[in-house]
Amino acid sequence: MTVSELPAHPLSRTAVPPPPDPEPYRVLGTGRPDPELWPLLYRELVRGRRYNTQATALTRQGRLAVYPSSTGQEACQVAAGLALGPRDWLFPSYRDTLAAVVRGLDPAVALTLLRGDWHTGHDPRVHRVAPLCTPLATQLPHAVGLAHAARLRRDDLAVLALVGDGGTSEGDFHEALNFAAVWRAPVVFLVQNNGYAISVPLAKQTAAPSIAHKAVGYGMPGRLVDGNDAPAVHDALTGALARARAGEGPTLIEAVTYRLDAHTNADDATRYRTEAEVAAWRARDPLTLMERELRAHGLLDDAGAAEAHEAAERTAAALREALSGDPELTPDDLFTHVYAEPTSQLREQAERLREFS
Amino acid sequence: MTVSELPAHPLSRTAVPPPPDPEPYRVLGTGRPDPELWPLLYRELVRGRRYNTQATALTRQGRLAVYPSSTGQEACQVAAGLALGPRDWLFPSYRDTLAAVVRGLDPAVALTLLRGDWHTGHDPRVHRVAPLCTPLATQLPHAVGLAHAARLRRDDLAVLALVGDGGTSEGDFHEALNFAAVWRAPVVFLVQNNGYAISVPLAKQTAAPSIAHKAVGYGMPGRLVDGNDAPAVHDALTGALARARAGEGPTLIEAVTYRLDAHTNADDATRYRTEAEVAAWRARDPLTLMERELRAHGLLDDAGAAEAHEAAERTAAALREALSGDPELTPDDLFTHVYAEPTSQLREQAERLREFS
Amino acid sequence: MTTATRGRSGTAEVSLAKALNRALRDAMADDPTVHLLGEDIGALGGVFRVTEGLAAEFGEDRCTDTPLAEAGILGAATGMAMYGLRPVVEMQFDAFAYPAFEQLVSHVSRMRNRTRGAMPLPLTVRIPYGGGIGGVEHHSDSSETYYMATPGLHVVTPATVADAYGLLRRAIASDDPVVFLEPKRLYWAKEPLPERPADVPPFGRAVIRRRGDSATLITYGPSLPVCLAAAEAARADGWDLGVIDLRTLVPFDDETVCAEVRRTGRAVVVHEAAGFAGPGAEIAARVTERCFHHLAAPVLRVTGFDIPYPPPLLERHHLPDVDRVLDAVARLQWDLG
Amino acid sequence: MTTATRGRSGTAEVSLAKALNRALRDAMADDPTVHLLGEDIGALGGVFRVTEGLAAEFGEDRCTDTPLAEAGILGAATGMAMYGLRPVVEMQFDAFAYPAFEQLVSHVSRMRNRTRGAMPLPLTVRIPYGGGIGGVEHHSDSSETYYMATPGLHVVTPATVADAYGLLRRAIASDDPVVFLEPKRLYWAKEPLPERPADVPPFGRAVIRRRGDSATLITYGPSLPVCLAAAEAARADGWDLGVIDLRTLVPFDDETVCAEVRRTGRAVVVHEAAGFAGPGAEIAARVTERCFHHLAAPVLRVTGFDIPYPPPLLERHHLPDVDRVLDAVARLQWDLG
Ligand SMILES: Cc1ncc(C[n+]2csc(CCOP(=O)(O)OP(=O)(O)O)c2C)c(N)n1
Ligand SMILES: Cc1ncc(C[n+]2csc(CCOP(=O)(O)OP(=O)(O)O)c2C)c(N)n1
Ligand SMILES: [Mg+2]
Ligand SMILES: [Mg+2]
Repeated sequence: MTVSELPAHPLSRTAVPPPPDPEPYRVLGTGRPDPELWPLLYRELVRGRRYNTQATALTRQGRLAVYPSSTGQEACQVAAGLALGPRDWLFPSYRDTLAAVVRGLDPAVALTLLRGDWHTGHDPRVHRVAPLCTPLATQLPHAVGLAHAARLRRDDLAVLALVGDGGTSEGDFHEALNFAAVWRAPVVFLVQNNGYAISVPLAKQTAAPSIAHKAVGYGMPGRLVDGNDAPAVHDALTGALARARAGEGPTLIEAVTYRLDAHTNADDATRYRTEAEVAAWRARDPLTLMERELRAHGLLDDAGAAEAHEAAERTAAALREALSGDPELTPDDLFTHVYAEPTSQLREQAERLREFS
Repeated sequence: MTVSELPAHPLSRTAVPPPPDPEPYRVLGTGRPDPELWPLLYRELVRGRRYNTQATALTRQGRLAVYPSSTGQEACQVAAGLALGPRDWLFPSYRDTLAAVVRGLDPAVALTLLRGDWHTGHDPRVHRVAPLCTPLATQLPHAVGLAHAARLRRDDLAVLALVGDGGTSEGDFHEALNFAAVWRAPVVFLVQNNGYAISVPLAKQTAAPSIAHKAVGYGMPGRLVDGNDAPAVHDALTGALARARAGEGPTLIEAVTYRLDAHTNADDATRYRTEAEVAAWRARDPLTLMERELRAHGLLDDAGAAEAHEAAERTAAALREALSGDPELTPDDLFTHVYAEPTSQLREQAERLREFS
Repeated sequence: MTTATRGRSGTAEVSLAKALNRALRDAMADDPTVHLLGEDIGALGGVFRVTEGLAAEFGEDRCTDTPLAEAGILGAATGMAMYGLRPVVEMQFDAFAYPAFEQLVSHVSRMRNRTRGAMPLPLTVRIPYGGGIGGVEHHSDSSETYYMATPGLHVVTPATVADAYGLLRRAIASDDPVVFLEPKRLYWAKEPLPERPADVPPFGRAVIRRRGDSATLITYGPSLPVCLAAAEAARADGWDLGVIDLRTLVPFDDETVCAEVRRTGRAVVVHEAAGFAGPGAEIAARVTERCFHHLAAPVLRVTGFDIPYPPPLLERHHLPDVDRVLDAVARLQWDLG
Repeated sequence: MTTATRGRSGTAEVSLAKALNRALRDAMADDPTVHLLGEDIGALGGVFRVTEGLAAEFGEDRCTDTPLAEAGILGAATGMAMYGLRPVVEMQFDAFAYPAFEQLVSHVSRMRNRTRGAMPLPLTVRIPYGGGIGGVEHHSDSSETYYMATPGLHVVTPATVADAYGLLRRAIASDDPVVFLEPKRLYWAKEPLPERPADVPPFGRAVIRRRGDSATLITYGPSLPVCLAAAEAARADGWDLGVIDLRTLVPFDDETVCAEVRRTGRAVVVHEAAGFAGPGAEIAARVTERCFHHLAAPVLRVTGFDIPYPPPLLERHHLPDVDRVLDAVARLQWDLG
């Protein structure tokens, strides 16, 4: 007897619904082309890849303290950035600089934290992009709370929160999804399942059949999507965001993808994965898949490709230029934003420090 | 397309299995009687009910600081206590004094904490009963760790961890279940879903179709059982514990039940639930159900019932007697067990306090 | 309301819990962005009844029973504050705020600073704290030390009915996160409170509850009545003890405290929290730094011991009482005075 | 191992990280109940490589990559300790230990006490802490204050390679839970370590790293090199500064510290953690209580400011350095001496 066949019980609230139906695991080549969207996705993928390689190069030149690259995951990053409407909010994790850039953040400003400059470079309210979040999964309850607040205010918007496969093990993931479902908050959780949490493979992270299955326990739909298929991710996100805006509640989306680079420039990925595995995934590079598909549908020619690459180079050059100097920070900044008004204690300390500078 | 029909993916570990099949929602009257077990369950139910009423009475006499009664939930408590083998461990929550007593703890010793006496009255290793746990769900990772340790040592035992419906919302619940599944730890999680977390009804706690569904997201079996049907709960637990001992991993069991008393003696339940609701559940009193069933099968007569009640009275009388005096505690106890050896700081403090006593 | 409990000019005797309830009510009535979140704060009105009647008056969207998950509550409240609301979170007991510690330390306390001031976080976390009510383990912690040691938080604790009302209004109105510590054992203490209470001073202002020239007792929250009683008892021994109620631990009122200690030359800090690395350590250290040559004796501390909170039957030995305060006063080297 | 890094009698220069690695290895070899748990401690060997090679040598059951959930890790380790194992948990960075705070405070620190001694909890929590390595936010916290303020924990922090080895062995052998704080910025510092290092003294023994008669610098962990450099620089100004390395914050070595301060009459506490309600507050307060009439000046503190840890480009202003230590020494009222 399965759950749905159970007899009613004094405590049962409604008939028990069957577990949600995950999204078809679509792979490029199986969908109908969108002549507006797909070329845009392609251009952003190309720009995104260039952004990743440029940022990694800047770590080697000492211009960035660290860079957690999303190379290989650009389909997710680009789709996340583009699926959002202007009133929507993005809650990125520490790896999602690119999604923030695609959503509209200045490419250099998005790197403020990673440059060793101030913790956040942009005004979250202006851009509707929360600060990049380092402690894993901790931003998910924020996303839920913000979505809930917007709903209470009857503002027509949805929130997209990003997290990695590793982050799904944290208690905050659980609590956020549970709150979202109970409150029917307009929030979409996108898990970029790249198979690893630094060195720890998914099999040591969870025994669930898929991360999308985790939705079942919260009473929200779970969707599984090919995370290297940009239109598929875009499609899944757009649908879930629309659902959220329509008051139908949250969705959990798992996008299966792969991080082609090491965890960060400081990581040595050869310690925990094989070249063969990386090669297999390189063959499923989201850029290659997208380009092949566009060409097959006659939506891209050499000139178009060249144009996309030139635009990407312009972004890279601008980034190099913007990060060529040193950020402006003075020791006084240490004390300015701890509270709305510095306490007398902080005023004393600022004064003392000034004597040393 | 459902998850199970998805094409294989480079990252997929195995074919995706369908969500687990919950236990039939069995109700007394649908199972085959066990002439050994059922009368024992009945006697323990009667004794358990009496234990609950006696303890509550002792709060009114100031002999207990507080008592969170399990009246109405005795089927779960008794089944939990009886399903365990001698080498197994029990991890009770703050409401599960009775389960600990049924498992073998002295009825008065089990109340040590609630008496205002020391935090724990028994030696957990001797009784294989962890301390009653007040912070909700925090004992679940302990249960997993202990089960894992036993498995590493190849000791043949299983662990039963108890938690309420409210406790399933805590991050610790999530982390514990996830660890248990990944490690295939020999642990069984029994959720006593009594419909409320103090005053908060289940509908504000989760939007999941059932708590048993939460198992899906961890890749472990989820079972749903009538929590007022003592043989059904016992059956579900025995099966899951055997499975755990056999190395087949953890199980999540949801037992749907109802707390007939207020949250504790200090609570006013009329603020959040109706008399009609309580009456409906009183009609499903686990003792009545069990007694009716036993009589129907000719396994109980008036003499047997009277005997059970007499035994219960003896337990109650012994409890009154044991709690009639004051516990022996001296201020020195404050410092003795903070560390294996008191630090010089604690020695100083103990000395200072002695000057005042 | 009966005339029996009502003084002149609309001033009635109310309990500290009731004063908090009125502060919440008035704040919610004045400002539609104030939202309460917590466990059992709706129909039940909170286990201490501080939110009684608020769900009925303002609706469940303004006074919300959440799922049972403290990190989730504080995290969701953080998101709500990011959107411009003013959430007030209730933690049911001191020790049950610990699951939310990560959210408090890594996010709540830092959000303004992380965003260079762009995203202030007006959020109040109400936490019943301290012992003396016979609570079993995990129900009587004095957790203020953790919050004091976390830059970016205001840490506030009332000891009187008027302050309960006034400081909670200030906390909710603050543009910064406030950990608002409610002394459990004083919830039922009654004092007159006017219908429209006057504003209390801004955070960072201690108040001299009793003037005294011999020595200064420095305290807050649940230990204020103990100190006042000790001061009263000390008169028999010829000591004229002053009592300072800090009211806010962060920011700290160096001015008031140091002025008094310079005057008396002797001080004892009294609190329930464990002594080692507790609030009294900071207070003694900073007072000594600033008043060293005025001190006739070291600043002493009367505190809870460095132990996990004891079981109810032992708690009276653990908690600072009049005897222990007077003993410390006696050790202030009067022969040297 | 090359002869270049090997001194006489089997003593080689090793980094502090490597010394920790050897301590873990030797403990695991000596005692089959020692199990390591953490994120990325297996194949990767930990982000600081402290567990390098241990999974290969002892198997994944002894050195286990867990799911990514700190409360789960510490909670599971607690259960393992309840069964008689000796788990050693690695938290990847200071701030990432906060999700486990509830488990640490409500259970780990109290298990022995809750059970009246029946259930000791031999468990070590290794936490890389402190700044100075250019880490972005949440990677450089000095969280020792929280642990010091939690009765039932030992809080230990090495500042030298030999102590790294010796104190970690003692931590793992301890029958009580130990928060073992590893100063990140010293991970790469190298010093000679014998093949079979001698035992270090038990917890609660500070060590005088430099004798000095003018004043005493009291410090630990990452600030020891700063203090030693300050003492060296102070010679130019005619000050002969002593330096005490506390080694264990809990228990605290009152004897050694007070003996030195009584001798010199002047002391400065130096640490990276925020000053307000930080470790230095306790140290200053207790030293003053015990040595009041020997003090020529108040005990001063040179600490991190009362702010969230700053971004890398500003951290050098935040961290105590030689200049700030010397400035504090200069303020020790020498004219009055
Ligand atoms: C609470 C917390 N614990 C540990 C870390 C350290 N850490 C940074 S990234 C990472 C792995 C994250 O894996 P995943 O969630 O899969 O994201 P990915 O890196 O693959 O994008 C870890 C353990 C952290 N940032 N926060
Ligand atoms: C971490 C934590 N938060 C809050 C509480 C306060 N509290 C005690 S019992 C309870 C409700 C528990 O509900 P449930 O888990 O359903 O168990 P039940 O009381 O129904 O047995 C609450 C909120 C607690 N003990 N621990
Ligand atoms: Mg990942
Ligand atoms: Mg319940």
